[in-house]
Amino acid sequence: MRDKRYSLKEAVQMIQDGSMITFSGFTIWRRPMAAIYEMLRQEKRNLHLIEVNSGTHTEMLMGAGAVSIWESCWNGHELYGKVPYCMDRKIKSGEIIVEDYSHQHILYRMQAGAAGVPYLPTWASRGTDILNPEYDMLGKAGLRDGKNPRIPFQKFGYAPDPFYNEGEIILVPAARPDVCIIHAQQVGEEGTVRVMGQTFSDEQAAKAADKVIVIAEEIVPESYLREDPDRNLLPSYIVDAIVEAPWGAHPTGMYGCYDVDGAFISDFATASKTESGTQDWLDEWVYGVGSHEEYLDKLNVSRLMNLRTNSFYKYSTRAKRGSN
Amino acid sequence: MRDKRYSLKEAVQMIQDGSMITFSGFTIWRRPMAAIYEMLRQEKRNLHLIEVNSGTHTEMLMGAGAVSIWESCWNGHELYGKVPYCMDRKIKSGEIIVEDYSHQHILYRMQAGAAGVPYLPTWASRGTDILNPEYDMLGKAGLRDGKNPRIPFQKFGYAPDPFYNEGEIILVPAARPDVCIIHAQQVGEEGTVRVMGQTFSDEQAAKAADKVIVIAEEIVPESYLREDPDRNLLPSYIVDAIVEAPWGAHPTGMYGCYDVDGAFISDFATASKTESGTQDWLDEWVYGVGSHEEYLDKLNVSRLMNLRTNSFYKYSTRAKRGSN
Amino acid sequence: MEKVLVQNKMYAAPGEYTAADLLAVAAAREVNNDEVVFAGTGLPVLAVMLAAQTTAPDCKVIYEAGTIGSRSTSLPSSVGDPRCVEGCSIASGLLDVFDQLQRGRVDLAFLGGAEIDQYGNVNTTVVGDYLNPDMRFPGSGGNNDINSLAKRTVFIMVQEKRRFKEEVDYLTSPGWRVRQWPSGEWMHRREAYGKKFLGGPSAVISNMAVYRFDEETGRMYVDTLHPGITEEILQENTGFTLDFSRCRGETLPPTHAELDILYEVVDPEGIFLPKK
Amino acid sequence: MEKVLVQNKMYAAPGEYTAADLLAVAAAREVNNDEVVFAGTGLPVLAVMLAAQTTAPDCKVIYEAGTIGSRSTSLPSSVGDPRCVEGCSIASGLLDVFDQLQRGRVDLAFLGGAEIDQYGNVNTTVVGDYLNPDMRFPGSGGNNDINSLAKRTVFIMVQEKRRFKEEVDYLTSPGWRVRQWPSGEWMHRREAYGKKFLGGPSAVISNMAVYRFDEETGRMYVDTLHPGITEEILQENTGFTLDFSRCRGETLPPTHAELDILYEVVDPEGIFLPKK
Repeated sequence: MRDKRYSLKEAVQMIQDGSMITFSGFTIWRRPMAAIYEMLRQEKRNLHLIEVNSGTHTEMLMGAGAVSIWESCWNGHELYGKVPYCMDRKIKSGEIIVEDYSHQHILYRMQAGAAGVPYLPTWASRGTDILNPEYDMLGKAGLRDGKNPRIPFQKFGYAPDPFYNEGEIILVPAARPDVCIIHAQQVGEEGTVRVMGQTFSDEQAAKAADKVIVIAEEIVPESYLREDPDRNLLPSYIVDAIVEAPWGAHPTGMYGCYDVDGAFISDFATASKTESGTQDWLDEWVYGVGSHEEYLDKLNVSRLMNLRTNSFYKYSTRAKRGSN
Repeated sequence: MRDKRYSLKEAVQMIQDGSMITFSGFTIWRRPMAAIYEMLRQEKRNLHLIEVNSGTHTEMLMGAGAVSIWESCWNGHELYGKVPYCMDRKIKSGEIIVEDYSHQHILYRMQAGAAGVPYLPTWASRGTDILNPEYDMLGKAGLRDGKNPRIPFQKFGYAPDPFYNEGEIILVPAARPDVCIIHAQQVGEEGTVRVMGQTFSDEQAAKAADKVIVIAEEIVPESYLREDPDRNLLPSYIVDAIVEAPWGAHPTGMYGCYDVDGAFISDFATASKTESGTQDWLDEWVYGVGSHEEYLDKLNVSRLMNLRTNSFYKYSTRAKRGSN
Repeated sequence: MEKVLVQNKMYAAPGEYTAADLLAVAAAREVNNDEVVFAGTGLPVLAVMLAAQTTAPDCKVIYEAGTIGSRSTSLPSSVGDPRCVEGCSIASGLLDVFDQLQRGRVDLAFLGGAEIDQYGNVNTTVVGDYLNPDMRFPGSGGNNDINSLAKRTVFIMVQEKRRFKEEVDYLTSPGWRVRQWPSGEWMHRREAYGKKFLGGPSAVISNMAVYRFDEETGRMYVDTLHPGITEEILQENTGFTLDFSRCRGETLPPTHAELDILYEVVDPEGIFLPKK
Repeated sequence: MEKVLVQNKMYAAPGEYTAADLLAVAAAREVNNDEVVFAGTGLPVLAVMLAAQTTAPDCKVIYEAGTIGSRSTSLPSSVGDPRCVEGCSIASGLLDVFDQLQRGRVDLAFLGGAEIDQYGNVNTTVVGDYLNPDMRFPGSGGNNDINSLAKRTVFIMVQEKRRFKEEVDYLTSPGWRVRQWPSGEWMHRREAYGKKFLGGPSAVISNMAVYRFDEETGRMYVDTLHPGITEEILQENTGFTLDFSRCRGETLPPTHAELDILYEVVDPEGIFLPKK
């Protein structure tokens, strides 16, 4: 078997500027942050993000100037920052093309990509501006001409239902990312991925992509994961590279490992209100830090121990969350 | 919470003559046989089966004269009987309308039903007689007139791909069964279903149906299944009735419980070569047996102990399978 | 984690509860027992957890990140939180729950928004012209889908003139009178959805009032005013002319029992409800 | 369960192996290492298990009922068998594997059939007129889909005149020259599949010969004759005129090592290969 282990640096080097990228996780949960930081350190540019939803990681990529196209339905920091300030600025400066879909749309776009069909039908979002053809931003930018094979000719399609006469249904185009970066609790040395708790849209995102990079809390023997294969999420053969990076989803949280670091995200969200604040924050926490290990040391042990989850509850019983 | 426990008899009484029905399992694996036998004892008639694939259970239903429409892609006994003799006879006598699809078609029909869309697109089966409009048997029978809301107006549709110009894609109509009968390893008292090993197309079949009846090897506390909810297959709220029936999938096999009873299936397959052989077999093993418990006693303990799976391997290491 | 509380069903007096408390309690009262409820992050989670402790112990809570039937004992800060997984019937992913939503299995959804118009159209995307925005918000998320496909939707909103608008800047989530694309024609939701019409916005609960909808005209009307709020105050904080013709009077305040459950059981950490 | 065998790579002599042995061995040799292989019930399972023990230790086996990367130590009697689950990377269901198939991830598929024509069109559905059949067979199952969407397909067939036919009674599974519906026009597979053309039937292995296809004409030709089979015998057992122009000679017989693995490791129970 080919050895799929790489260093974080090597794995991220597989990502080309201009690529279409997607990620594991949901808003501020189980995002491949170690890979995001490394992408920033390697100064990836002109990325085309296609995400079922975005979050803190997306704001960081946008704030650093790495993103030129964003297709998704949501961006922000949940409880820790309601406004995606970096995206807001980049929209206004014209540096980013934003293509808005709904959750169901972009989820089905991934599923269409995973299933090898050019589109899927859905009833979601009738009667709303998401379907407004004036707001087809990739079309307005002249990018729906077929030159980029990953950008479909149309944002939406419509077709009558010939089977039950239910009327005109909405068609959403397949998402066909170059790369999907997953953060998981466990990966086997051949690439089998196990995710515990909610799996979000990871399965669809990984299967839609041409290349899959998996960062995991731990690399475990394949044989261990293959003893209970009905608990695994992704088969080994679709995974191209694996990296072990404990706490690699920090500051986002993950089931059974660690909680969201709300204070950390809040700090970034606050800093992100201005261009210079964003730069200062990135200088301190990304560019000024040489590696994932340095990042963890800078966070320090007691911070991480407060986030560590309780084995029974799968969330932290030590993290301070509210004001009481 | 409403109590969802019923006797096997009561649960099967929920199924109306003329209903569209689907089942858990794959060919000769994890079929809800106890419920099938009870359906036969209750003399269900005019059933419209829609199945991702069929097997011994279908042949029994057909042999007993319970089926009037069959939409699926495969019927037989695998290694234990290559020809579906009951179906063959009923086709020739004109008692059954057979609508042939491919595996992917009928699977996507279930998934469309589960997702609440009228159809899904697929590339499968281009260039074959499955798409031949002359072989649209429900259409030929005049049943695509909309009177039965569960029969679509067309067998297939075609539509161009407006997104990537990949050409004309095939559309398959949603399956919308009245009832899905599942056999599972475990069900909680509120209805949460856990299936171990391969899940086949159970998730799609159950979600496509309006009513779900679950027969399980054992009813366990909901709280037990809810401790590891990422291992469950179906949420409680879509399940209408639960029944405990150990060995309830016999003679089909199931992961971690018991192997296929190949000799038993072979006996039925051989008997099914003639109408009278089928009747004799049904008289002996179904109509002449008052209950699931009587059926198990008739099989006897040593037969079942040979089929019982090994806890490590999840299949039987005692069953004689080949000729050596 | 479950605590036994003395059930004091007396209504609290003004000053004994906050606007957020009233919002959560009024929202919880919208849940009928045994319903399948879809809840978004924030006050909606408070509302369903309160409902599960009071009037709707058998409701099934779906969180859009992928849990069904949660029985959380610790308040999830978001629908992706591992706390959603606790005691749930199934932890899966978005495809599972959005398929079930589209299948028509969701009775009630709780959602929020930045702007709303009198037809219940909601904007969570942008302030100003979409093509030249003043401020970008997070976007639809599942707001649009959930509101498209649940049988009833209850919106929980902050009452401000700039948020209750004659016309929303961007129609993210569909109300009772919507714009059908690709034609762009305005029409009643029932017409726009045709055979796939499952329902629509059922109530809007703000920090000042409870609104409902006339399903024929599609227009919002005032159902009850929160204690201390007059028609004048409400109209001043609304960007369109309100219909008070069917106003039933005052919104029932929280009971002491409901407040106790909110503060002692649902959010003892003070995540959404800091202690006074 | 794994046994260490002396690797005798000498070819077996006629009489030392059966037709089924040669079928399984010839099929196994079609597997390149590291390929993703889709296998149906029966001889195909023997072939991939043998390949995994010999020339293709890193192949990934997909069984259509829902397992990927099986490392079975006990021969599955069918693709739904729990034995398929042993050592696999993921045990899921049909939707998972058929989606991946349609995504173009399958390099090679092994399938069987009741009838085949010279273009590799296969019938597994019916003998006689579909509307008035002489005998009903099981039907497509996944045969059609897998053969539509795998990059290469190898068919394992019984050689009989009534099975190798000028035209199959029902075109269940698509070969190189197919009928495009809804028009019903015959055309080359490449044309029928257009941008979704991924490949097609690559070989047919019968108990008498190995056939391959001229991808331009779409016609089958004889690649090798099994030991003891002459052109005359083969033609007598075929319902259309065979093309021998590219025949390379004799099919390599099984080695003793291959036979040992088949009988001692792959099928020691004699499920598909009863001991002589």
